[in-house]
Amino acid sequence: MAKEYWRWPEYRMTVGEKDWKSGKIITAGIDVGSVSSKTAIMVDGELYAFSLMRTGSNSPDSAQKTLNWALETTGIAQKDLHYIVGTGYGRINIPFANKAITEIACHARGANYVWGNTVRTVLDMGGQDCKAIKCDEKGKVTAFLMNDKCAAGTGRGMEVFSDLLAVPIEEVGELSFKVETEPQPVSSTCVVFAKSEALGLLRQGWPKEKVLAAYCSAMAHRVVTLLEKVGVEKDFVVTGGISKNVGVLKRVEKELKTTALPRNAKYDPQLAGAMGAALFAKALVEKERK
Amino acid sequence: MFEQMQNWYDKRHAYAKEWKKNHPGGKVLGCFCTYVPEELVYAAGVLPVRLLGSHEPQSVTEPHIFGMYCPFCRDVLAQGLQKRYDYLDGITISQSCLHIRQAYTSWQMHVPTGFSYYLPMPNCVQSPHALSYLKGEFLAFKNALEKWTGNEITDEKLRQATELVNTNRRLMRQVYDLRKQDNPPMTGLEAMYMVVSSQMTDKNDHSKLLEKILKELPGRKMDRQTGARLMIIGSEDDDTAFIKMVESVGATLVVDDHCTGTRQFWNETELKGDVLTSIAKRYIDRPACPSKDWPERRRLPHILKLAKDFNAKGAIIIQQKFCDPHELDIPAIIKDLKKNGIPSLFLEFDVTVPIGPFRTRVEAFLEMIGQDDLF
Amino acid sequence: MITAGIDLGSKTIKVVVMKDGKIIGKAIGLSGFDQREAAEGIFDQALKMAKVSRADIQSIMATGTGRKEVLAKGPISATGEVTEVTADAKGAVYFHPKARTVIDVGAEEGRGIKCDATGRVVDFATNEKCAAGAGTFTEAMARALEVKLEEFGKLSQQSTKTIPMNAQCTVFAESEVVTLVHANTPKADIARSVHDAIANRITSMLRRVGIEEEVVLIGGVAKNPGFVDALKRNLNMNITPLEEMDIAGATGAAIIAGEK
Amino acid sequence: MAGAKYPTEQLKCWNKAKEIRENYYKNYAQAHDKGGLRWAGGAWSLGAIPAGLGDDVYPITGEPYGASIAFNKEFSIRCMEAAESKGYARDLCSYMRSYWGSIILNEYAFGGPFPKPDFMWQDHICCSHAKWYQVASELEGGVPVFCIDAAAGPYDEVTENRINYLVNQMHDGIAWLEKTTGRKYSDEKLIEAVHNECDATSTWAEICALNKAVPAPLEEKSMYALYVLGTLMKHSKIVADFYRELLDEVKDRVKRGIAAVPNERCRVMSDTQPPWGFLKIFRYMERFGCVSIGSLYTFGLIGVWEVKPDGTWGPRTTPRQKGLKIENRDQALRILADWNLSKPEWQHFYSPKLKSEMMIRIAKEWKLDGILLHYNRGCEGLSLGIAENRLALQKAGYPVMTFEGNMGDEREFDEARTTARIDSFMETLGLKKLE
Repeated sequence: MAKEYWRWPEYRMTVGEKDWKSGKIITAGIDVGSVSSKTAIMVDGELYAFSLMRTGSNSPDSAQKTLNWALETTGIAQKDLHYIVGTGYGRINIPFANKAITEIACHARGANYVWGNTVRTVLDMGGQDCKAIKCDEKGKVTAFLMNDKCAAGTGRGMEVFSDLLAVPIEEVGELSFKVETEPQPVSSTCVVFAKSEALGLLRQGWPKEKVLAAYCSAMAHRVVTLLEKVGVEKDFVVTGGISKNVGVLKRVEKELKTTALPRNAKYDPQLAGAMGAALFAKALVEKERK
Repeated sequence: MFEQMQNWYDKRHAYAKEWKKNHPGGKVLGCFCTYVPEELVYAAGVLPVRLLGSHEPQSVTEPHIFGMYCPFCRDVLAQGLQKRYDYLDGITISQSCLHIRQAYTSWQMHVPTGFSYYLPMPNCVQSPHALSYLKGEFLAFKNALEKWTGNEITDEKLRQATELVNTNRRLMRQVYDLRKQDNPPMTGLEAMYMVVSSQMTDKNDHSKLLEKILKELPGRKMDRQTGARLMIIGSEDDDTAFIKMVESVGATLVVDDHCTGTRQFWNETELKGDVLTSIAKRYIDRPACPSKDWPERRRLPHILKLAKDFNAKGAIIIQQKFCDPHELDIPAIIKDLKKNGIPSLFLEFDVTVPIGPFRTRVEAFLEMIGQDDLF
Repeated sequence: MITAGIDLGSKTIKVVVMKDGKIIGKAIGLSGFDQREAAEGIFDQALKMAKVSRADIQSIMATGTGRKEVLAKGPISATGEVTEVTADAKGAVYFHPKARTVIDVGAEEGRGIKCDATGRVVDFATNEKCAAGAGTFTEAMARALEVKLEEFGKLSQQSTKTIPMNAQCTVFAESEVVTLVHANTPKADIARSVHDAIANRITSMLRRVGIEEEVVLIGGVAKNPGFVDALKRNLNMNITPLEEMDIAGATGAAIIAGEK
Repeated sequence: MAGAKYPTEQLKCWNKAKEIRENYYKNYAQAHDKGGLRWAGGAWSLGAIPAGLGDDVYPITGEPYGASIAFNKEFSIRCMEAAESKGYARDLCSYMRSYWGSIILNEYAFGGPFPKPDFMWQDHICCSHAKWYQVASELEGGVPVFCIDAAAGPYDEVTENRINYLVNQMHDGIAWLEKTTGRKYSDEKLIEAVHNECDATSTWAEICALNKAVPAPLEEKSMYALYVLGTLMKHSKIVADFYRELLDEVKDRVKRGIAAVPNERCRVMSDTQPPWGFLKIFRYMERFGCVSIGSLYTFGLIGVWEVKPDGTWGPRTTPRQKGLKIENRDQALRILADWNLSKPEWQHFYSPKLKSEMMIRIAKEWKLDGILLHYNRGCEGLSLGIAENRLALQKAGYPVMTFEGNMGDEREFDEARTTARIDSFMETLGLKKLE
C-alpha cells in the first residue's frame, strides 16, 4: 500500500488538572464531522480531556470510538457523564447523545470559550463545508453563511492535494510558503478542476510548493469572499481542521487585511465545535436542575 | 384531513385521466405558468393542470435545454419527454420567465399535442397600457380556445367560471387565515398539498373538499409543537421533502410567497363592466412574479405584510438554481426583511435538494432565532 | 507497414505497434510527472514485444492530453497527432466493428462519440465543466465509505435500492453521501447511488450525441462493474465494455498512422 | 496541402471605428462638462427616442460596456466579485454583474470614477433587462428609470394590439423624458434618429450579406469590432455614416477578391456572444484554414433583414428607400416599434424554431461547412433554445461543435479544453493544421 499522505495524526489528551470527581457537572461534546470526529469532555465547563480521530463509515461507531478514546485513562466512565451533546454532520445519529445542536452554534460557542467574549466573527473550515459565523459576546450566533457548491469540500480538497503531490498533509501549509513570488491562484477551488489544473502545472514544470501556494491562495480567496458577504468584525478567529494549515490561514489574513487572534496554545482549534457542544451540555444540565 | 389533497398531488396523472373518463369530450390543458387565466380555460369546459416536475434525477433533457437554465424547467420538460403527461390535449404558457419558456417550446416540438398556445402576458404589468394589451390577448386566447374546443365562450360562461375559480381562491384564503393563530391547526406541508393540488384538480372537487375541511379545521388539535413560525419565499416550490424536513426540526411554516402558493390564488377577479377586462385586471394586479415586478418593487411591501399578518419570526428564502428573476430580487428582499426585524435564510434549490447540508443550515437558523435559554 | 500509436493520458501511457492492421506489440505504464521520460520506456517495451526497432516504425501517431509532449522534440518523434475523440472511435470500431457509439469515461473527463462503420467520427460530446470528475468522485467516495476502490463497484451490485442523488456536481454530491453515511444507510445502497449519479451524468451527455447501437465502453471507469450496471440501467440498453478498453485510443492512433 | 491562397488587406476604416468607440465613452463621461445629459440603458433600448432631447444627450449601453470590462481581466474579476459580495448570484448575466461592479467600485473602465447617469432608459425582452437597471438605480442611490416592455413578438405574429402596447409605452416614455430632464422634446430629432437607426441597421445587414462571397471579405473577430458601434448608438448619424463607408470598402474587397483569411478552405459561423477575453480561439481556427464568417448574433443583433424577391436574405428596405416621409411622432414611433420587433435576435425569445430557421438559412446562403455554438453561461437571453438550435442544425446536415463558457466571466471558460474540442471538431471536418 502506498503511503497515505493525506492521513493526519489522530490523538487524545487529558488536560484537566483537578480531580474530576469534585466536579458538579461533567459533560461531553461529540462532533462527528464529515472527515474527523472529536470529543471534548468538560468538568464544570473546563476542558478535561479530548480526542480527535478520523470519521469512519458509520457515525454511531465513530461517535462511540472518539468518546471512548477521550475517556480512556481519565477514569471517567460514560455513565458518569451528566449530559452529552452531539454536533457535526453525524449529530443526528449519535444514539447515546441527549441532544443534537448544529456545528454552527457549537463553533461560535466554542470560539467564545477558547478566545474569550470579544470574538465576533468565526470562520470554520471543515472537511466538507466552510462557515462564516457572526456571534455576540455570549457566543450566540447572530448571522451565518455556508459555502456554496463551488467551494464545497475544503478539507477533503486539501487531502486530495496532499495525496496528489505526495506531501504529508501537516506540511502542506509551510511548504506553500517556500516560493519566491506568490503565483496566481489556480482558477478554481473545485476539487475536480483544481486537481486537473494542478496536474497541468506540474507537467509544465511547476515545483510542488508553487502548486500548493496557488491552491492555498485560491482556497483562501474563496473563503474571504464568503467572509466578506457576512462582514468581518473583530475579533476574528478561525476554527476547524483547515485552520491548522498556515498556508491557507495566512493568506486569508493577508487578503482580509485582518489578523485572526493567534491560536490559543491550550486548545486545538479543530476541537472548537466539540467544546461548544460540551458547554451547551452544561447549560442544559443547569436548565434541568433549576 | 389533507390526505386527499396529498393523494391528488401524488397521483395527479391518475386524477386527470379519471377526470377525462367522467367528462366525455372534456379536454385537459397543461399550463406552464400561473399567469394562464384559469377563468377562460374553465369557461371553455377545459381542465387546466399546472405542469410540475417530479424531483427525480433524469437524463433526458440535456439535448434540449442547456444546463445553465433552472432545474425546474428541465424537470418539467423531463415529464413530457418521458410521456408522463400523455393524456394532455393541449399545452399553454403565458409569458413570464425565459427558463420555463424553453420547457414549453421543447415540449411543443418533441411532445406534440393537438393544441399549443403562447399567451403574451405583458411583463410591465405596472404600465397603464398593460391592461388593454392583456385584454386584447385574452380575447385572442378566448378565440383560440373556442376554435380548439368548438365550445363558444359566452360572457355568462366566463362569469360562472370566474365564480368557480374565485370560490376556490376565497376558500384557500380562509384556510390560510387559520394559520395566523398562535398554534396553526395545520402544517405548511399540508398547505402546500392544498395549493398545489388546487392547480391540478377540478376546482369543483377541490372547493367541495375545502368546504369540508373548513368545518373541521378550526377545532383540529395538532399532535406537534408549532415551534418557530417561518415564512417561505421564492419561486416554484413543491419540494415536499424539504418542507417536511423543516417542519421536523422545530418549526412551522405559516405563510408563503410562492407561485405554487399565495401568488397563485391570493386575489380574486372582481367582475365589473367588461368581463374579459375584469379578468385581465386580476392577472395584472395579482402578487407579481419577480420577472414582472418592475420598475417599482411592489413585492417588498406585499411580502412584509404577509410576514406581519402571519406573525412570521423568520423567513426561508429559496430559489431554483440559475433562476435569474428571483436572483434579482433576493438581495432586496433579504435587506428589506432585515430592516424590519425578520431574519432570513437563503437556500438554492435543485431537482433534488441535499437534505443533510440543508438540515444543518435550517437547524442553525432556528438555533439562531431561538435558544436564548442556553446562554 | 509498421506503425505505432501512443496515447498519453493523464494517468497512464499506452503504446500499440501494428503491422498491416494487426497488433504486434503493446505496453501500458503510468504517466508520472515526467510524461516524456515515461513514454520512452513504455514505447521501448512495446517495441520489444513487437520485436521491431525504432527504425522499423514507418509512422507514429500520438493522441491523449499529453500528446504535445511527445510531439515536442524527443527521441520519439511522432509523425503527427490526433485527438482522443478521433483515435477512440477508430480503435473502438477496430475491436468491435458494430460499435456506433463509444463511451469513454476517465478520471476527470468523459466523452461520448458517435461514429460510422469506418470508425469516422460523426458527432461527439465531452462533459461540461460541472459534470466532470467521474473517476475522482468514485475514488473519494470509496475512501469516505472505507471501501477499496476495486471493491466499490461490486459492492454497489449488492443493492437494489435507488436513492436519488444530485447528479450535477460531484463535490456537492459528496456531502449528500456523507449525510447518507450518518443516517446509517447501508454501504451497498450508497455505493449504488454514487454509481447511478455518475451514470446519469454520462447518459445525459450521451443523449446529446444521440445513442445508436451498438454501444461500447472504454476508459478506466469501464472496469468498474457497478458503473457498467448503472449505465445499462440508465440507458436501458446493452453496453459492451471493450476488453481492450485501455488500448483503444492507442490502437486507433496506430491505424490512423497507417492511413496518412 | 495548404488551400488556395487569397490576398489579404487590413481594413482601411479600422482606425475610424476605434475612434468612434473611444469618443463615445469619452463623451459619456464628459457630457456634463458641456452642459449635456447622460443616460444609461441597454444595447437594445430604443435610443432613437431620447435622441429627441437634443444632440448633447450621451448614452452608455450596458452590454458593450460589460464586454469592455471583460477585456480587462483584473478589473473584470474585481467588478464581478464586488457584485457578488453584495449578494448577487454568480450565475447572473456577466455584463450586468460587471456593470454593477463598476458602479459599486466607482471605477469607470475608461478611467476615473463611474459617471452617474441622469436617467436610465431601457427596454425589456429578456428576464434581466428591466431588473438590471432597477438594481443599477438602487446602487446609484435612485436614478430615475423608464423601461419599455418590448416582449411583444414574435414578428410573424405581431398584431395591432401588440404594436399599440409598445407605441403607447413609447409615448409615455417621451412624456417621462420631458418631465425627468425638464427639456423640451423635438419630434424632428426623433424622426431623424429613427431614419438613422433604420439606415444603420439595414446597412450593417448589407455588409454582412457581402460575406456570402468566397473568400469572405470579413471574419468574425473583425466583425465584432465593427458591429459594436451599432450596439453603442445605432440611432446616430455617426454610425449610419460609418456603416455606409464600411459598406463601400467591403464591396470593393469583394470585387477585388480580398480575403479575411488567406487560406480559407472551410467556412463556419458561431453563435451567441464569444467569451470576450478569448477571441484568440478564432485565430486558432484560422490555423486550420477555417474562417468564421459571422453569426446570427453579429448579423441579427444590429442588422435588420428581410427576405428578398429571390428568396435570399438581405437588408430590410428602409423607410427612406421606400420614399416614405415620416410626418409626426406617432408615425415615427410606429415605424421604430415595427422595425425593432423584426430584429432577428428578438425572435428566438419566442421559439428556438425561428432561430434555427434563420441559422439554417445562413448556413446555406453563406455556404458553411460547420457551426460552433457557444453555450454561454453569461447570457440567459441569447443562449435560450441553443440546444434545440444544435439539434435542428444537425438535422439539416451541418456538423455542430458546442463549447461551454461565458462571454464576460473568464472563470467559466476553459481555454485548454475548448482548444482540444476545436482540434477534434476540425478533425471531424477533415482539416489539419496548416503549418
